[in-house]
Amino acid sequence: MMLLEARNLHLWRGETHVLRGVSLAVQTGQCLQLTGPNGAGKSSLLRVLCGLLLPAEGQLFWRDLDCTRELGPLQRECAYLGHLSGHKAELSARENLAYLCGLRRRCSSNDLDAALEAVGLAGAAQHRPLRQLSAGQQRRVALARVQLQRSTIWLLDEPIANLDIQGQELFHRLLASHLKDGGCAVVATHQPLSVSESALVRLELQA
Amino acid sequence: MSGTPSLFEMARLQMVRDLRLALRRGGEWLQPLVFFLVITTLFPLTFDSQLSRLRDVAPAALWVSALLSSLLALELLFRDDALDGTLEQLAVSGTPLSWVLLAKTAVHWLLTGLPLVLMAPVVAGALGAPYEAIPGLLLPLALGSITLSLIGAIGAALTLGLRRGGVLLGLLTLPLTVPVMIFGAGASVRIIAGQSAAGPLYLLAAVAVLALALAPLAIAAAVRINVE
Amino acid sequence: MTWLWFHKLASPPHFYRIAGRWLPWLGWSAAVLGVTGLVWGLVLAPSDYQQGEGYRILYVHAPSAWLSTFTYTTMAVSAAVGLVWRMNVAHSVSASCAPLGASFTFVALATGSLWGKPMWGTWWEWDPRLTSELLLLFLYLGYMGLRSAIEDQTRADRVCALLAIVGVVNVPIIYYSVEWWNSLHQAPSVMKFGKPTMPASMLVPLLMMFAAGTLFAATMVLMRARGEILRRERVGTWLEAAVGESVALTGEKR
Amino acid sequence: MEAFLTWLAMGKYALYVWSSFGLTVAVVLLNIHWARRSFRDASEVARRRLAMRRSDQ
Repeated sequence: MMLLEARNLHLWRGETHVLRGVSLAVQTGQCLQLTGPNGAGKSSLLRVLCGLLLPAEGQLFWRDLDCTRELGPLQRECAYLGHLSGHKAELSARENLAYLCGLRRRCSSNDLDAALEAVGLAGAAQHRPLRQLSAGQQRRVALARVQLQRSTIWLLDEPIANLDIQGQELFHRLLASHLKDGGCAVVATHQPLSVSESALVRLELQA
Repeated sequence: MSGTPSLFEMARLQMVRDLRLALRRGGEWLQPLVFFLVITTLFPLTFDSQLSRLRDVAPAALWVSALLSSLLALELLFRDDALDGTLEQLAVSGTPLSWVLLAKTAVHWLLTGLPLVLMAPVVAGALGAPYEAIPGLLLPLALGSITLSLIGAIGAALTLGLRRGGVLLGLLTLPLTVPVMIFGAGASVRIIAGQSAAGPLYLLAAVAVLALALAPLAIAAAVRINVE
Repeated sequence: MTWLWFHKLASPPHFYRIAGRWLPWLGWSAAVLGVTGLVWGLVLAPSDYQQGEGYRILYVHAPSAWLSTFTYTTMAVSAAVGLVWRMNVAHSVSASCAPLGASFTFVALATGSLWGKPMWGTWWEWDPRLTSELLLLFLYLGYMGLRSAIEDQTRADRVCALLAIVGVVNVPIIYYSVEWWNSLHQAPSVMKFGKPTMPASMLVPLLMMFAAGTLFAATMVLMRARGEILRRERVGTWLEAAVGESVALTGEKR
Repeated sequence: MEAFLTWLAMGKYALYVWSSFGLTVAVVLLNIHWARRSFRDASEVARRRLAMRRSDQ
């Protein structure tokens, strides 16, 4: 089933023509890998797909409905992980998650426990302010948030950056189970993704 | 979708989180209140320490100082959340942005507006207002501070992400606060003079209701544009 | 039929061509009306029984005051159209209104003060109309300050459009609150030029000046808007012809 | 000539009336200049963008 489709996206940032007629389609259970040199517009494309950035031209479809102007349906089912984590350093992992996920769907404390343990953050670490966690651990909290939001589509910008080996394995496991449950994803990364060939779609953006 | 939280749960989540953040950041939220005291003490120093004469300038001192202190605190209202990506997540989450940002502005009002309203009568007494008039001053200041927070929040959202937003925030919002200042100070003058302030109070309440209804829409639209 | 007209105007090349064709007509009719209005007002119109010749300042003060609010409303309406239908043409028109509106608000203030000096004996009087004009000037300056503070064109358009809409909602409230505030202090106000019946010889030049002012404003806004459309146009193949033609228009040697 | 002088005097309001009209005319001319300059600058920006696009292809 066709989930996300974009047709002929154009975007300018200042004088540079960042997106030049980009089109893509993502089916259920598929993962689209965005590659391309820095500045080719990978981040901009992701931000357009999640409705943060309005394209100058082009259309977006979610479940075959035109959502270029009315992004509600798409945004309610999408989880976006960009360069900014969206977390507060003064708050603990649990407080951050309870806030960001709680706004979308009710999260009980067991949901929080399960999500944080799944990313290898257990016991006292869950309650310490994020400031005291390492960059890798904070990245895992972000992965926990994406997973806990139970969104149909994941839009991830360099999710594997500053993750150690176990962290990367953890990410591949989370992505695989998400795709298996009928979700889909658009991931901007150069590392290989452990996704079966049938489920992987590639899109190369030129500079 | 039994899972989606009700509006009140969202508001509670947002307010609890913001209050917890403000209290964890130490006395940062106290600064505008001290600023308010500093400004009001300038009036006797620069005008006249004679209480009977100071009474004439007391309403102006109260309202101008309340406005400036409220604006001071507003500049940071959205800045931190913009820098660390929280606004981004809110804009992407599909939750009603104007409602969540209204809750955020309500927290700002609780931390800045309300304390100002509670401190102002005491300050008014120091500025020569007769003691029996002091309780009466609470109502206009409460109504006025709600509108000041909302209009200031529109300014803060519009100047989000600008290098020197502070001055521009003042320039954008001050003309918009003129009705509140006129009706608010008008009511305070009559209260201090012991007359009935029904007229200006009703107008002040009308402006507050208008701001409560329309401001969140402008705030959400401005944040969506500036979070690009 | 009207929807088609609105839709055609939304396309930049179309608006650019139509505005280009209208500009000379608007400009010259504004000039003709303006000159005749001025001459009539200054020379032929009788002097006022109360204020003698001083009232002639009315012929520039009233149109400027009208232009200041008319331009702000146009700015806000085109801003709203631009935001709702995401039309660059509307944003271009809205961006073109601010400098014109601000300068005529300043003229209204200056001529009001110049008119006030002989009447009230002071350069500035907290008269409700003058005070509201002053606040409108602050709104314009705020708008222009915000526009210059944002680099990215599309973002500046949309944020300033929002400010214009918030502003236009507040303008009547500000005007009313200033009137209410004035009723408390009863400042003497000679600006009440709503005389019961203004003789035709006085009224006609005034109406001509209003018309000339509005036509002038339209000319200036459309001229600037055509430029703003070029500045925002990225892909249009019509750009080649337009830019070539503008070279001829502005006589650039390059 | 004499009538012209009395007209010029504007009944002892000459300073105010003439400075008002002078200021208005000045602002009108200033706006015309601004508008033309803004149009010229904008077409310059468009011309530069065209040149850049031609060199890209």
